[in-house]
Amino acid sequence: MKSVLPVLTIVGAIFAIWYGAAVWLNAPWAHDVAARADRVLSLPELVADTWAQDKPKLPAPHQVAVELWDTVVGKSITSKRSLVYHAWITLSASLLGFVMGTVLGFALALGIVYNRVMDMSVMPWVIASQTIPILAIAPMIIVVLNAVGLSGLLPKAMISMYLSFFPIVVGMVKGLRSPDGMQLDQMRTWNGSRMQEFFKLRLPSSMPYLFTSMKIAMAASLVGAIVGELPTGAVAGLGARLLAGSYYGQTIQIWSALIMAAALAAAAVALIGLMQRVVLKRMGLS
Amino acid sequence: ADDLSLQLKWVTQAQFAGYYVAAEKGFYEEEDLNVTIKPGGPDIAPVQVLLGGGADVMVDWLPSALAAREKGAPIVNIAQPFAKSGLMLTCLKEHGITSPADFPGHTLGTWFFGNEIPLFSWMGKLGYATDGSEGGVTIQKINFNVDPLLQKQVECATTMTYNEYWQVIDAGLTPDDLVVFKYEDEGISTLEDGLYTTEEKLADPAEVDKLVRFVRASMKGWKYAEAHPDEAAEIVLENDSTGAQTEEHQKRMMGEIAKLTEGSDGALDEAAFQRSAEITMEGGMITAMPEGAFTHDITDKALN
Amino acid sequence: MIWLVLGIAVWAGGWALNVWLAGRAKSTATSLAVPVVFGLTLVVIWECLVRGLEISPVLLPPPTAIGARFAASTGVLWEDFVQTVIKGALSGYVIGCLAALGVALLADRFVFLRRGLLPVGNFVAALPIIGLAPIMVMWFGFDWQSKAAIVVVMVFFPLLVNTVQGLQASEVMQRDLMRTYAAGYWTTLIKLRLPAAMPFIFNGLKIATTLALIGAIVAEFFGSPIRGMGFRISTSVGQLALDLVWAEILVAAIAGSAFYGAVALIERAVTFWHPSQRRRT
Amino acid sequence: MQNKSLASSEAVISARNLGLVFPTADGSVEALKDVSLDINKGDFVSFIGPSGCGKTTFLRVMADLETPTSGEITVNGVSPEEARRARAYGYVFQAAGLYPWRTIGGNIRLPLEIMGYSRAEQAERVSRVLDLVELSGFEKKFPWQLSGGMQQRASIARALAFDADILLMDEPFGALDEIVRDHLNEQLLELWKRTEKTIAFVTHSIPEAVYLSTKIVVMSPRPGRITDVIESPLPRDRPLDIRDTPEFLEVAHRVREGLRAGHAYD
Amino acid sequence: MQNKSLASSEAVISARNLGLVFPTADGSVEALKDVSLDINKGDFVSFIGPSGCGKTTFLRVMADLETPTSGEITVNGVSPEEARRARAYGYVFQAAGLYPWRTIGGNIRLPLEIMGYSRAEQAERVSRVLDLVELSGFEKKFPWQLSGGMQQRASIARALAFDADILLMDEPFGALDEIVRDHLNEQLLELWKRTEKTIAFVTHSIPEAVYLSTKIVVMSPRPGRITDVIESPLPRDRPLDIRDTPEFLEVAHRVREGLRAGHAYD
Ligand SMILES: Nc1ncnc2c1ncn2[C@@H]1O[C@H](COP(=O)(O)OP(=O)(O)OP(=O)(O)O)[C@@H](O)[C@H]1O
Ligand SMILES: Nc1ncnc2c1ncn2[C@@H]1O[C@H](COP(=O)(O)OP(=O)(O)OP(=O)(O)O)[C@@H](O)[C@H]1O
Ligand SMILES: Cc1ncc(C[n+]2csc(CCO)c2C)c(N)n1
Ligand SMILES: [Mg+2]
Ligand SMILES: [Mg+2]
Repeated sequence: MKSVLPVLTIVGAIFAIWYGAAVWLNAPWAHDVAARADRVLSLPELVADTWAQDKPKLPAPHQVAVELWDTVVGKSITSKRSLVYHAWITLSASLLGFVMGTVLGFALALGIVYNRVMDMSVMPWVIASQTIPILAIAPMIIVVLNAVGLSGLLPKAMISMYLSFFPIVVGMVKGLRSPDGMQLDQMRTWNGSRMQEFFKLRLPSSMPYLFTSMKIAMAASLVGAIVGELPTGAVAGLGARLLAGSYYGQTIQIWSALIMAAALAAAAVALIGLMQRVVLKRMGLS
Repeated sequence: ADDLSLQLKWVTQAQFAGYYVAAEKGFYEEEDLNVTIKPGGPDIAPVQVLLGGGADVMVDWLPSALAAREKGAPIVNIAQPFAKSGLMLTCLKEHGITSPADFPGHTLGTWFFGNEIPLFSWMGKLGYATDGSEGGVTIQKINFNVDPLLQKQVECATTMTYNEYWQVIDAGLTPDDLVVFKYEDEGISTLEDGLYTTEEKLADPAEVDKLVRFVRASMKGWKYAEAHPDEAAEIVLENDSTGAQTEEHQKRMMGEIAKLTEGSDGALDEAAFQRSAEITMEGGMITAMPEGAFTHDITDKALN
Repeated sequence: MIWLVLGIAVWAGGWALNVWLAGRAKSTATSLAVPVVFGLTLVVIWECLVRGLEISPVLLPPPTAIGARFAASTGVLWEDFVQTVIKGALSGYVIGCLAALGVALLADRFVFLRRGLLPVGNFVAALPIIGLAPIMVMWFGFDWQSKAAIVVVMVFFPLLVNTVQGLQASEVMQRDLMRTYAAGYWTTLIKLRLPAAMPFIFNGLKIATTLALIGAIVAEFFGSPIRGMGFRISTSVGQLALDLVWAEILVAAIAGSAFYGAVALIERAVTFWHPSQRRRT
Repeated sequence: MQNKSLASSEAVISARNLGLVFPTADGSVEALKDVSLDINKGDFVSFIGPSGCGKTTFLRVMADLETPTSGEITVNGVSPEEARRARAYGYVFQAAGLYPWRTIGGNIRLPLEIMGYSRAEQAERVSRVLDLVELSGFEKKFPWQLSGGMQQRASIARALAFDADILLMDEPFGALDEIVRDHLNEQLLELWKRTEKTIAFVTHSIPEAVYLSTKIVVMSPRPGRITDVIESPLPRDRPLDIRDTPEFLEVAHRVREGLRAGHAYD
Repeated sequence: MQNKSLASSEAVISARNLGLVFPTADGSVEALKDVSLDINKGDFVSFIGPSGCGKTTFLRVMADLETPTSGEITVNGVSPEEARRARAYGYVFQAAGLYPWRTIGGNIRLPLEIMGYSRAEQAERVSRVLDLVELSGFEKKFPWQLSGGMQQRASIARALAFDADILLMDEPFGALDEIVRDHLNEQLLELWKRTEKTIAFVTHSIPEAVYLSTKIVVMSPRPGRITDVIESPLPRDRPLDIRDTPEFLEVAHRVREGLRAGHAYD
């Protein structure tokens, strides 16, 4: 609760900059329109105009807020015009993808830490896999999955998984290797099995890394779901809203979808942060 | 009923009204078909979906279909509901462009989806370099919207008569502020929105029968849409699952689309095909004149 | 069928070879050979699958075709590489990482900022790039500047999160020592907290390398001059020139791995003391 | 205010009714209770007491690493915090606590860098203290390459490298063998006599406490408090064989008795 | 083969010409050189020597935590690795090394969990050893809530909680005061007599070494090697006041001389 004032201050500052930028970015258009009508805008007129354009370069915060209000609160959540409906479609895919990505990332990290061959061979290819522009192969993934009869949530979730497993692998390899020599030596003297070493030593020591990675993976996963929505034919979801908004130059719609997406990601990340605090506290680590 | 799925080339809009109307009005049902319409987008290559087995028929433009065919995709045009091209170049008058002679020194924005080909061959005919050098033009890749034109990042931009042009108008410009060059008028038009399927399907009589019924019902849908543009636009809106389309825009679009489908009964005009193929070749997208890229088989049967 | 059997055989053989290689004493040669063998195996399996299942080249071209196209288009590929990786990704990476470090430090220094900036920063960083890309193109133009801007936004969050976490990673006794020296904030930061944070920071830097590349490429899908890897990929998909698409992807993979590898090497040099780098023999 | 007057005018460290309670998940721990003590300038004070009686905690309070929950403490007439800011302390922690990314030399150089010694001075001091703790030749090694005792010596060297008026040493010689320990005891006494530092020293060795100190503070646990303060009758000059004199043995006996009293068994 | 015959038939640990060299960035360190030693079943062997002479390294070699670069070593007639796999060792490390995310009880329970003791047995043993090291009541605390000595005792308790034939203890009592130390010395002797464990014990205290051991190994550094092996003439039953007998003092004297020889000064 101590953070209310600071957050408000920062948000206030952002809004001020935002309104200013809206005037600045939208002014050329306003001047153009005025010039075509053989008019010259006074400053108040200019400001009023730049904050109320139909398809502004940068919509003013209140325009986005109104759009958000209309589409979140103003529509039944089952309506295709409701942003909640689209947000849920995206969120469900990214949550599923996040879970799958976390599991996959975890499994790979395990393999890398425990299997010498995997350690030496897999990592470079995991890295290479991440340099493939997902937007380029997403359509192929969707097509292939469609061909084998998978459609709907799963293909999108696969793309989310593809983006989110990487931070988990990188973080967990480091985390699982973070116990120091003495802690490992103790396990050796007790002749702990690999399972025991893992659950009783490596896993607990990796917790700070795990949560940090999960936060990044969650954000990546949402991006993945949105990317995955583009080649499914812009049917529904925040990605489809972004796309449609962009084809028809509806910047206000783009921004409200963006804000919604960011809010989802921020909420999910905050949730993970909460888990982190609870778990680390229970472990006596914070 | 027989299942059949159709992959569109673009998002749900009045450009595809005929199919939605046929579905909504029960024309497909009458033909004992159960048709699934899959919207497209910039990241969907319908050919891939078709070959991957995700669809039975696709909507595509001829240049890109011919290119795919040359790359080894055995696809064939089975019907051509669009008789005319809706592609044009729209310029802001304030930049002082009134005729093609004024192009040099300006930046022309185009989509790179195969759409750049006619533009390149046009510039070739006009004798302009396209690399931005002295006396030539600069070609800029733009996305599927008109922002670059409005924000003056380009001076002319590719638009469709039925879509982007009206977005420019909606943005507050009047037709007087604009200069348009229709590809139809400049002699560089290529065939748009045809229906394509694979050679494999055409070899199977049962599939052919399905396709015949599909084309017949689709053309019926198109003619209905032409006759009842407002109703067709409403149907499109209902089928738009993004909830992003507006009624005003779709109605206007339907009106423009009707002008393009007008006069086509679905049968491909071989002369238009020939011209389109030549332009495609001039643009360098294909290296040889295609063979077997279309069939009248389906439309012949459908129209009887 | 023959192709499929061959594929399985190659896979088994490659794995066996790697097990043998990994069992040998670790040297530069083996640690290079193992991933290469692994990759080659994958490539051969791919070729076998494409041929065995007769997959259309417009869906997935075989590696041989991609290789041939790669060899034939080095000029174009190089031009695209310079545009996207050097101009777009690299500059954005540097700016983004510096910004993230800066913000992390600011947030660390001023409680007020930490409370206010971190939640807002997380929020802003969570904006999906695909949505931001068109906007950045609108603001910064078609050329590499808008790509760099996207990359800045993309690499920002992972590094911020990691740095903030890392700055808390020093031990109590280590911090107490600094207190007894009455070391100021900056001294403590430079002598203790930054070094202790390095394992985390490099975590973020490594993840950011691949993000930077993806960001630069994807951003080009939304508007670019008529060169660049993203431009080539998106237009080639439209033209179904999938061999060129994969050749570009190959370039991206090589560039990305090299980039990641470089950062990992620096990491090894900087955090040599961390248990994860001090491997037991 | 009133307490100030009680303290000797020379008091460097003056604690009055100090108490410190650690809150923990299952009840609070009273680590210090009602602790009053004056340490004068130039004193060598040893703290001895059963494990867990609050010696470390008391040292930490002096160094402003822990805030007492009751009572008062002044250092050089000011609060521990001000004294800390004035860099009055050299602190040897109970565990070595070397920074793993710095070599032994680098670790010892650390406080010198912070306090702005010149490069030449740094090098000179590092080599001098390394010599003192017999680690010359290990300057370029990293902490994990050293044995436990060597790490501890490095940490002692680190605290001796700069000129703090007050040295707080928490079992600095615990991991050293008798010979090195004797040697370092002598060295430390010499340093103390030469520089007139005030030293607070925690040890578990009764002979060590008696040999080094001018004042021995015996503590007992739960709650941690002072049970005895013994002023040493020994002269400031102490050859090693002073440890066989009757005065020495008598003091040692008194300390042992005090210590025993704090324990449950016997 | 040839070595085997040299070893006493009862030898639990038998080292022949052991050598261990650590490669480091600036030259290699010879931590052990030409070390030969037999430890018989039921022996209590103390290792004493200047800091850095290789005591810890030798213990680690016995426990298969370090691989010798030359020479041979067998434990119970098999390699250290096999012995480790048979869970022959309890090891008390020089630093406490408790897992920070486990409570004291949880840390002590850890090896018991790993070795598959039943829940009831675990609880019983934890409370028994906590009692032994006088930490009852601290079971639910986390390591960082304990004083240094308490952490060390917890780590001793952890090694005593399960039944290993061989106990390797690296300066277990370094951070404890004399009284607790005496008490734990007695307890350890008792445990040893009762269970016939074989114990290898590193210490810096000469009296402690003499009091506890049947055999005292004196080592000297650079390179680390054994300079003297002293068989204790003391009986197995040792009341605390045996430390005042002439035999005791004589052994202590011999150890001190051996130790002094390994040092540079004097
Ligand atoms: N990992 C390592 N890398 C390099 N050198 C090492 C390493 N571990 C120990 N050494 C060196 O080996 C020598 C013996 O170390 P060891 O820890 O066995 O000493 P020790 O007898 O236990 O000393 P102490 O009483 O101080 O604990 C030392 O000189 C030390 O510097
Ligand atoms: N951070 C903490 N949280 C809770 N309790 C603590 C904390 N630090 C110390 N204690 C408790 O305070 C008491 C005194 O601890 P302190 O470290 O001062 O003992 P000590 O006299 O230095 O013992 P030793 O000789 O074993 O080092 C102990 O009972 C310990 O458990
Ligand atoms: C070869 C080719 N195929 C499809 C489209 C996609 N498309 C069809 S109509 C239209 C305008 C927007 O309504 C767009 C973008 C294209 N441009 N070029
Ligand atoms: Mg202590
Ligand atoms: Mg040691």
